[in-house]
Amino acid sequence: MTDGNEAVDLSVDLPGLPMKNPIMPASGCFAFGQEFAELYDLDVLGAIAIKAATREPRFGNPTPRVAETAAGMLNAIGLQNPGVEHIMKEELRWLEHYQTPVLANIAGSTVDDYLFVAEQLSLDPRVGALELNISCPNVKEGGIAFGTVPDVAAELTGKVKAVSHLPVYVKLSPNVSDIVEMAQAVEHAGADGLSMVNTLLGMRMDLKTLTPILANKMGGLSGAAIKPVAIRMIYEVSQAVSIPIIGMGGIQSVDDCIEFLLAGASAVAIGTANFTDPWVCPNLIQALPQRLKAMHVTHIQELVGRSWKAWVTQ
Amino acid sequence: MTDGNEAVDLSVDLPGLPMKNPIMPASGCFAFGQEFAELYDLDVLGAIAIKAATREPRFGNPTPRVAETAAGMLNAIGLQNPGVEHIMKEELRWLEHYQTPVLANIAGSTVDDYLFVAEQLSLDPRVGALELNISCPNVKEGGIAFGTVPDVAAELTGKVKAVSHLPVYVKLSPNVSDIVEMAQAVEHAGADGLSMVNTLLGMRMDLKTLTPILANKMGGLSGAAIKPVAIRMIYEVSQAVSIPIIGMGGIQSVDDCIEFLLAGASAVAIGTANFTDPWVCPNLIQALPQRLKAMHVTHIQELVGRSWKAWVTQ
Amino acid sequence: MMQAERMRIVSHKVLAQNIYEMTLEGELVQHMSDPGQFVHLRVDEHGDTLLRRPISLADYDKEMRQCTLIYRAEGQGTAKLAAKRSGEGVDVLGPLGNGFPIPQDLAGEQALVIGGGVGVPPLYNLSKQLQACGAIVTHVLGFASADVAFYEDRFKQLGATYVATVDGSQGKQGFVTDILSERAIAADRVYACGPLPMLRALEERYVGSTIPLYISLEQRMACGIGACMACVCHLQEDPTGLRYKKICRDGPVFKAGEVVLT
Amino acid sequence: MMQAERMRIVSHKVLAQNIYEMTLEGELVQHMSDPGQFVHLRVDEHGDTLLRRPISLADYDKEMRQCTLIYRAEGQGTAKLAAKRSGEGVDVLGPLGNGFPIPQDLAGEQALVIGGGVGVPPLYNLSKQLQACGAIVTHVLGFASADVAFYEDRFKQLGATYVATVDGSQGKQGFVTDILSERAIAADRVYACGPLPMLRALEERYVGSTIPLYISLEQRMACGIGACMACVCHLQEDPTGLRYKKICRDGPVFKAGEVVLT
Ligand SMILES: Cc1cc2nc3c(=O)[nH]c(=O)nc-3n(C[C@H](O)[C@H](O)[C@H](O)COP(=O)(O)OP(=O)(O)OC[C@H]3O[C@@H](n4cnc5c(N)ncnc54)[C@H](O)[C@@H]3O)c2cc1C
Ligand SMILES: Cc1cc2nc3c(=O)[nH]c(=O)nc-3n(C[C@H](O)[C@H](O)[C@H](O)COP(=O)(O)OP(=O)(O)OC[C@H]3O[C@@H](n4cnc5c(N)ncnc54)[C@H](O)[C@@H]3O)c2cc1C
Ligand SMILES: Cc1cc2nc3c(=O)[nH]c(=O)nc-3n(C[C@H](O)[C@H](O)[C@H](O)COP(=O)(O)O)c2cc1C
Ligand SMILES: Cc1cc2nc3c(=O)[nH]c(=O)nc-3n(C[C@H](O)[C@H](O)[C@H](O)COP(=O)(O)O)c2cc1C
Ligand code: FES
Ligand code: FES
Repeated sequence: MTDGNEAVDLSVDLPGLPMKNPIMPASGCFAFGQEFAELYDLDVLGAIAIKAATREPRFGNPTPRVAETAAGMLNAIGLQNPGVEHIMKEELRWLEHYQTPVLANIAGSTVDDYLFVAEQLSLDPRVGALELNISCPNVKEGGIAFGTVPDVAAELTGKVKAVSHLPVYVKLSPNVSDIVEMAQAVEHAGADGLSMVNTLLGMRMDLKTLTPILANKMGGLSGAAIKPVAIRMIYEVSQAVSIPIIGMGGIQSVDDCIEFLLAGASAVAIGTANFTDPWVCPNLIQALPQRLKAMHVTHIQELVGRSWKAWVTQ
Repeated sequence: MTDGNEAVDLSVDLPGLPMKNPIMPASGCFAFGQEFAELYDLDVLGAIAIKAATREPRFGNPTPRVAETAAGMLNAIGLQNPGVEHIMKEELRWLEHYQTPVLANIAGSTVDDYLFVAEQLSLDPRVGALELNISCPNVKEGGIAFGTVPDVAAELTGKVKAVSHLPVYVKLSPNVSDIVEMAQAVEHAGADGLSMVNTLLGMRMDLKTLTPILANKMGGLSGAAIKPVAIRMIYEVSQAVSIPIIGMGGIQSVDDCIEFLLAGASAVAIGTANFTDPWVCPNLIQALPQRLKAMHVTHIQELVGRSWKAWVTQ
Repeated sequence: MMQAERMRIVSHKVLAQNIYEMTLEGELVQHMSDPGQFVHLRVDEHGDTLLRRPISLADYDKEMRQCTLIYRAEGQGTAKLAAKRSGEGVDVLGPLGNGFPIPQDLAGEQALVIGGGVGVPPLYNLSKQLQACGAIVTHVLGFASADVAFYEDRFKQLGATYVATVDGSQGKQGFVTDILSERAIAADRVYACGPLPMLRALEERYVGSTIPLYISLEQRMACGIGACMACVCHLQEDPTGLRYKKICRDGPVFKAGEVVLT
Repeated sequence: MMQAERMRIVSHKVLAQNIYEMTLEGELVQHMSDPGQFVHLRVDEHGDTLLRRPISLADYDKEMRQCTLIYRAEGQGTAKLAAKRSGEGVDVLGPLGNGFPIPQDLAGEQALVIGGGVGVPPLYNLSKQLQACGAIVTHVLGFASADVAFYEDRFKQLGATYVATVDGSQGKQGFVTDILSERAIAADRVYACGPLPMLRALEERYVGSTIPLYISLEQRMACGIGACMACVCHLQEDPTGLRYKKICRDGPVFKAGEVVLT
């Protein structure tokens, strides 16, 4: 810590993701970047988490797919994506215009699905690391056990590690009794990092039709509403594992980012806030140094886990 | 359903709680009623859930005990209460001025604690039913397994049933992977009803001290933020059990009450909203008939579980 | 080119029961290119309403740097919008989407413009532009009742205007389709915006005919810019069921028959 | 008797950097009985700020049906409060709590009033009332710097006033306790409100002496009316550790030595 005259070092070196700053868009809230590239230079971002890739193309769930909740939203997109082949041929090719490291999110309903997609994506030089989405609440077939049963999650992680040379981040579901158990299981199986958290499973009713608003009935709750749950889980898990955490869940402001770092995240991802303000990522990246200076922080990594690292010298 | 000229029947007959309307304050958000009795006649309420009683008096956790979050709040009161003996001698005596049925909330760290308090409260004529708080996130010693391990919850429920002639509601924690499993376990063990949900475990950081805002570090998240999670859990559980559910979690408006009924709750409890507006319960009770008339509903019970009861005649 | 701007409310008034007309001023207007485009409004800068609200352009005037929106205050977000006063700023993202196609020269052509409820607003500027391109425009507008009807006079200034209300309190009792069935209104091209049942009835009537029909669709949206996949719809000619259009980016206006109405 | 009322803002102005003075008008003022009481403000009627904000009465005038609050806009809630304009309404719950005890007849008695930062506001009406009861009042006020200091002139009109600022930009450089150490200020009774370190230093100085000290405490609150148990504090003389006072209902003013400062 310092008097605040030097420059602030925002860089974070995560496995497979050498980030110049700790901020990336969250998977599924940024598509493959094209829409945002019309608004700003994607190379300002610390990294980019692209939308989940599945083996085959998926249309996803019927509409309505989103509903609003207090300080949050529900989504039941259902992993709509053009399939891994198309993603590699089109989206990742297009991303070659940019240097920012890419975190490729993978979803599936069977172990084989995950392995197939992981193997394919590992061939792509544009991908810096894989993010296993074992926690998507919006897909019916199988899937749910991957995100809630530690052994199942660990087995999947181990198998993906075996077919890929890339670092693997496991994206944890908050819909569990014991998040630490899940985190330790996947760490033990070889995960290089964790992404936390995916959405909480939620629901809204339509008072006109007397039925759920979402065609899929349930959806994933994201946005500011879930921030305290995400922070709590990161606080618990970061003390129990030694792999880095990408934190997410309701981040809207620079102060939110700092709360996640204090809790134990090494970097953060911004999801829902991109829908409120499409420029939120560059805005936060721009505002961060000043806030850190005011806090007398020179290296952003000083803040990581600071809330529980009593031993950190001040 | 009707043209809207008849009176609307708001009554709900729950085990031990003959309610004239479906609205009660939630445990811990109403103390034992005295403060609110200065503001309105408690007999307008459908029922009253009083603050958790423990075997011995408890001071609870150190302060700060509350923190604000987006559309919610965290609390770590830590079950402060004067102990069951005092509650019976003072608070329940005082409640004899009112007719409204009383739901007595019980907490403890051992099975014996629960049984002792349940036996005592069952002697009190003022208590209509017991509510087992197996889900308080703010108490360190033991406790957590009651709320997250189905067998442990079932065993406790069975033992309490054995020492009490009163109907027993089990208050479920939302911090679990499988809420249906928990609900079915306690139903099987003899529970007469369910209260859902208690608070989600959450946390906030103080950017000045770089440590958690709450002295207890973590606390329970309540308020509008958790409403979609509560509705989803009630929707799932109400289809899987045949005992009634008292729904709670972020209810602020008449429309919120109706969403909970549609999801499958038979009655609702109002917690955090009492802090924003101390008159919220009587206000909602007063506003409910008109809203139901506009929806052409004559008996409020027509709405219970309506979102999934495709067979209900219109 | 879409942009975000804090536009200033230059007027805000009640047009009918719960129906508001809001005029905004700002640079963003320069980028508006077609009637049928929409803006995405942040109703609440520090509140619990995270999602923006999509509202069509009812009218815009590049010289004045002003655009007009007409909306129904229904839910929480539009109620917050309705509480804003002249002089305040509103965070606007837009213009978004693709509007109604208008050929340069429509001299002597008959254009039929059909709207229902809060589907009527985008048709106002459409009709102005159709008329400016030389078309003879006829309007058929449907509302629930006289209480919630608006702009009949304005449309009359642009061409023949028939109104239907469900309760018969203004114009003909019934739906817009009743007017169409009753009168043989000549049309070389048809434009429509309104509730799904209305659009479905119009598809039945015109798809397969030689008269092109353009419809504007609605769907619950999150981003409004094509990134979240909230607002997709299936294509009609698509055996795989995998192809789609995003209403926010590829629409909201489509040629009838192109996408599946849901 | 506490009540809830939509009070009207009759004036709202900046006193110092981020320090606002807001005057409210309404019936609720009739129920105010003591300086040191507070009101609980809802800053946001349809937003994401669920909890009310406790703010002390800086002054009140029953004849005018007005009360004045002085607050620092710091976090999200007070920022929303600061954005409200004269003429708007604010949902106020109050008056809450027990204020500073003021004996009827204080003729010739010396009262010492000590405040720090946003602990100063409730002392203004206190001092007025002390003076009205015949006391000779001396004020010792501490602020971080001149930028955030306020009301020195007002206090001067009521009695001798010494100001300390941490950076020395106004009055003496240092803390209020430095002023107390330097000057032997005569006092028959002492009243204080401010940060915990200040209150602790005053407790050390006066508890056990013959001079009674009354202090006003703060704690994060939810209900403000005694129902949620957010704001409890331990009693000093309590071997069981189980007895408590609620700051919102039993306080916020306590006799020093009664409760444990945390
Ligand atoms: C491209 C487009 C153009 C539109 N143009 C107009 C217009 O000119 N005038 C007008 O009155 N209305 C228009 N609408 C509908 C308008 O967006 C909704 O009525 C409005 O979003 C409802 O918000 P609320 O706050 O009243 O309701 P809430 O119930 O609070 O809304 C909750 C959520 O549901 C969404 N939602 C609710 N109803 C609709 C709906 N019918 N369509 C889309 N999203 C909905 C909201 O956007 C929000 O995300 C348009 C919709 C779209 C998609
Ligand atoms: C009895 C009492 C009287 C007070 N009188 C005054 C006064 O006259 N002038 C003034 O400027 N301030 C006063 N305060 C402090 C004032 O209540 C807080 O500064 C304010 O609540 C902070 O809200 P925020 O929106 O700025 O902060 P946020 O950080 O948004 O607040 C988040 C939550 O924390 C609580 N909180 C944060 N800081 C404090 C604090 N210091 N004390 C209590 N709760 C806090 C808020 O009430 C809210 O629930 C008083 C506090 C109490 C308890
Ligand atoms: C519309 C939408 C789509 C999402 N799609 C994905 C996805 O494909 N893969 C994934 O791992 N997470 C997905 N998520 C979850 C987000 O990446 C993120 O974990 C979550 O939304 C919490 O962050 P937020 O509150 O900032 O949005 C999606 C979230 C939203 C709102
Ligand atoms: C301050 C506070 C204290 C609470 N104390 C208890 C308690 O003693 N026993 C209990 O079962 N639930 C307790 N709860 C949980 C509430 O009864 C309720 O389940 C929860 O707050 C969700 O409802 P809400 O969002 O309407 O507040 C408490 C909640 C709050 C906010
Ligand atoms: S609203 Fe996000 S893709 Fe259309
Ligand atoms: S704030 Fe609720 S008891 Fe004091």
